[in-house]
Amino acid sequence: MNIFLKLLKVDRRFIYIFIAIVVILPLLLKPKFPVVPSKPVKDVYDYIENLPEGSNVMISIDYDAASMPEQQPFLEALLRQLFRNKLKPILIVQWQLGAPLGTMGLEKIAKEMGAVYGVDYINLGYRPGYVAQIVGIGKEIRDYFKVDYRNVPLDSFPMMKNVHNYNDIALLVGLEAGATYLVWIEYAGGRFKQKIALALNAVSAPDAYYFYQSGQIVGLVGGMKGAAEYEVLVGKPDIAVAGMASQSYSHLVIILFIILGNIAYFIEKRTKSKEGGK
Amino acid sequence: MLKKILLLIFLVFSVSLFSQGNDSIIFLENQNPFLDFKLTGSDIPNDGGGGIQINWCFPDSLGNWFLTVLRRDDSNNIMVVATDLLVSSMQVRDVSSDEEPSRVKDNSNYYYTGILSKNMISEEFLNRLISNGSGYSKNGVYIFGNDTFYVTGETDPIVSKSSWFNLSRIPVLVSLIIIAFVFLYYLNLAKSGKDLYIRKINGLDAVEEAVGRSTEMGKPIMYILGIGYVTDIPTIAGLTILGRVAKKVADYETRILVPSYDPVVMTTAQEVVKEAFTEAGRPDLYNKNDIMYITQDQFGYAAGVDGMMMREKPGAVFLQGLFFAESLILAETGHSIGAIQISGTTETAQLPFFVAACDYTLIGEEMMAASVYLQKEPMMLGSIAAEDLLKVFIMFLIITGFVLSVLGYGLKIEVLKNVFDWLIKLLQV
Amino acid sequence: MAVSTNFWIWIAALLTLAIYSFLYKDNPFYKFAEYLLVGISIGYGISVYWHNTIITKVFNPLVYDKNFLVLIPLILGLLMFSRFFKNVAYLSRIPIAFVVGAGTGLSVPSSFEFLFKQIYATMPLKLDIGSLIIVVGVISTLVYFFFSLEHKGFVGEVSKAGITFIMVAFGAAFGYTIMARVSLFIGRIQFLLSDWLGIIK
Amino acid sequence: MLKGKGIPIFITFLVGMIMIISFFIPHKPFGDIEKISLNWYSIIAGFTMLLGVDSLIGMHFRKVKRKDENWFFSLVLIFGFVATVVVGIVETVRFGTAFDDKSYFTYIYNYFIVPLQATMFSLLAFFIASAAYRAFRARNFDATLLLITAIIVMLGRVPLGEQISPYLPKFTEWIMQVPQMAAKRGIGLGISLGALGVSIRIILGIERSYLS
Repeated sequence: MNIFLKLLKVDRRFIYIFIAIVVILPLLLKPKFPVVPSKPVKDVYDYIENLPEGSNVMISIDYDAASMPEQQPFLEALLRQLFRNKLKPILIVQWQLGAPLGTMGLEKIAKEMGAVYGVDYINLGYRPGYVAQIVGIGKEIRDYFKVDYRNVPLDSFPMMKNVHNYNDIALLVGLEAGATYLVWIEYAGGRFKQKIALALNAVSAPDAYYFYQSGQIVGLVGGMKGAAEYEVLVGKPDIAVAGMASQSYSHLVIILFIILGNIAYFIEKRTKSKEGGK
Repeated sequence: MLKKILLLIFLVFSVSLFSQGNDSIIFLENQNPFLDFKLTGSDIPNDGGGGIQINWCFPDSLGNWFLTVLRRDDSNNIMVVATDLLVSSMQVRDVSSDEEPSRVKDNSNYYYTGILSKNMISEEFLNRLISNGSGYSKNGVYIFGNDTFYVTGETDPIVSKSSWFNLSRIPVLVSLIIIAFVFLYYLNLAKSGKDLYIRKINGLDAVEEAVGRSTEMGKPIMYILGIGYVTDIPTIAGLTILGRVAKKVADYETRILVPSYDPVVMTTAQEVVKEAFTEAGRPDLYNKNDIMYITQDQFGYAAGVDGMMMREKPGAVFLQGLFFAESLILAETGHSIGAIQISGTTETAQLPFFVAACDYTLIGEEMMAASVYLQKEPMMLGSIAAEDLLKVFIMFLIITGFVLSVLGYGLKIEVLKNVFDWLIKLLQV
Repeated sequence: MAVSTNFWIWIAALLTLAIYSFLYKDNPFYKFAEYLLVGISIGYGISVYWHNTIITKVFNPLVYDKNFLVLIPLILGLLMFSRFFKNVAYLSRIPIAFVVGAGTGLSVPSSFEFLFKQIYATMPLKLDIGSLIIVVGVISTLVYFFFSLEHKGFVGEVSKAGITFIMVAFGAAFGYTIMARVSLFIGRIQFLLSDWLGIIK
Repeated sequence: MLKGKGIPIFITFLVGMIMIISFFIPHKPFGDIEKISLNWYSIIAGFTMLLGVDSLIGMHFRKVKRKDENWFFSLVLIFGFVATVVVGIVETVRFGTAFDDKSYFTYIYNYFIVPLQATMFSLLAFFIASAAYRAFRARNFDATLLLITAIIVMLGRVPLGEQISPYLPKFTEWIMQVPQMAAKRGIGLGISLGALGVSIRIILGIERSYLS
């Protein structure tokens, strides 16, 4: 029997194994995979590159575990860039369930880059009531964050001495799984002229593109693809690039199977019509 | 005007010199340079009451200023409606909500006052102003600490009312009446015995074959209603098809399994199957336990139904109802056990997966028309003909819109442009 | 990083593997995970229902707010139990009739709103080739859904064009979704390799 | 008289009409009817859930008792159910609400239900591949078009596509925005008309199989 005809009746499990391999292997091996940064992502990167040393960058964790594959890689790449450029991240959380994720990423990269807590970075944790909070930081951050995530007073940290409101924050980066970013844009951006960059889940990124075009945000990182682009810009391709490799290869595998299936289909059709001719 | 402002600046300056470290409020009457800035209020139209909207116009120079809105009622209770609105936002609503059901009472008078400020308002100032009782509302300039606040005059009394008819929904009412007449006309036509045609629907002719083949193989039929509730139309449509399928099942004396997601759907499905079996003259074959509850958890349901398919190995699987992401999990498993699959849903996002994994798929409206097709009762056929007439009307509307747009905007014929704009406005419900 | 020592992570990881074993074939591990998920989720559902419905929607309004209106659904709900008694079993049709009436009644105006929205969105607000294609596509798709006319001649041709549009749409939507589904699998693999086994950082 | 279908059909008619009318009348009590009726549905469904539990647990209880095939797994199911309910009650007593962060009930949710759900969901990565392989055959013109569109969109969605041609992602977007949208709208219009048809047939009592 023709090999292609065998393929026509290929066991579905054969396809499953292929999919599993092309997804898992890149995640394990993290191969070099060509990812070309797009303009909205590069804008975020360049804006941060041009910040003067010692500037404060506020990072808002507005996602939870469900969006971890999309957001966590960007958080890590961003923190690498910040620490490398001696910029000071201030982490706050608007989605309660995201708090452990933010802390995890921050501690991991700080350790890797040798940053010191309270001097080079700080983690303020979660506070309820995000609209009031986002407006309130325009006045005085201590109204909402008197203490950090472990209840240590803010004023005991050297880096927070001169931080009071948006005027002391060079850039706000929102990592967004929902619509919290609209509040950041409306209040922090609209009212207090805070510069904002956003990282959004792939599904909501197209909605926010409008704000990028109108200049209300400096840049936009969309989904795992955006995170992969950022990893390339920062110069340390990591899990998102690997994920994009997984995505690309799995798409390719599916396409290959479709093509093989069709070849088999046509061969079968021809054999059948020949047989019919006899 | 300029003089006034200069005077004001001087006053503010001198006063602020004196008031250093002294937190008393200084009030300057009739010195307000923003006398033109006024709040206007009105009842929110077309609502069930408990809502007032407050609007204002502003000169460009005030765009970045803040506005705080206060409210007074007839018994001089003062309430803060909103603090630190951007003046450029132009509107705020004072409404009752689930948290505060009696915030705005219908048929009582409310008076609104605005406070303009360059910086955000200080809470202490606000508290003092409110504790000042009705005196707060004097139109003028207040200086507190280093900040200056401009208080506008009070609005006239504004009353919130509950409407008896939602005027914005008139287009819907009109079309509802027209459609009702179209339906009634066709139903009458059907009653008078006119023959009505229904086109072939692929997949529904296969119902007989699927049930028959399944019986031959000695396998049961599985009917999956998806994860909708009885209030969802696709689920109701799925239940009506279930009635017809169950009757065939009874004719062939085989079993039908209906794993359910919602308990009300389960009980309704039990009724439907029981009645279908009775109608077919085989109430003895009906087994209540074949129509069972699984769980009201999307993927728990998918896991349970998948497992049941693997073990019961039905010869035919019907997927008719409301499906979300679990659609393909179920359809692929059904395919892997070699069952004939007839699917149908109104979820457009899931249709591609059904088309790929099932033998026959009823697309959207086909599924809703399926029970009519299977029954072919005149009254039901009448309703299908009415639906078709409405389709013609919709096509006509779309083509008209397109032509108007080409002539009005493309060829710049003013009249048609206006007609097009009017049409667009009408459609925005 | 090393293999997790957290008991709960191990449970989550083993259950994850048990579900994946279904891809090979039905087996005792999958059965275990499946039955467990169904059992736990229904137990969870009952608890949520107790909290959200019995307490919040029935007990509190009845006892604190003296809102006796909730007695109506309460009675309707109890009528469902008439099924246990043969001679009054027909009473369970009343709550079903009520629920179906509410569902269909609510769907009439919402269908209208949807109808208006769809027509509005089809109106060519800007004139380009895309708008024309959309108008042609919408109309031919609608023709495909004509039931009371035989699909032959002109109607047949247009309805064939409609089917073509539908097929293109299905192909596009299918291809578009693959990425999201692969992401889900990547998420699970990340959990297994990093949270559980600690192989990738 | 109660035994016939007359009364239920009348109830359906009445309730359906009230729902339609209340859409146009914001005034109390009509304005709140939609909210109230959804609230009522959840109460009725809540009670009916006991019927569901009776159906499910009863079936598995019988299986265990008869030592049917897979009876052990039925036992697992019953155990899972009972354990979750018991933990729920115990933790409610302990924390005031079972949904407390530190409650074992939350643990059950986070470490049993969530991973099981997420994994079931992720099976789609495999199923979507096998369905595509099997179904996408160039049998005729339409099937070929479906197949080609799917492949273009698949390529356009990943970085690979951008390397083949920078126009590929743009073309993908165009397909989604124009022809895809057109068919989706057409289907959507049909669905709303169909839903109207079903609703009117039921409210007028022409379709009564749900009551059968």
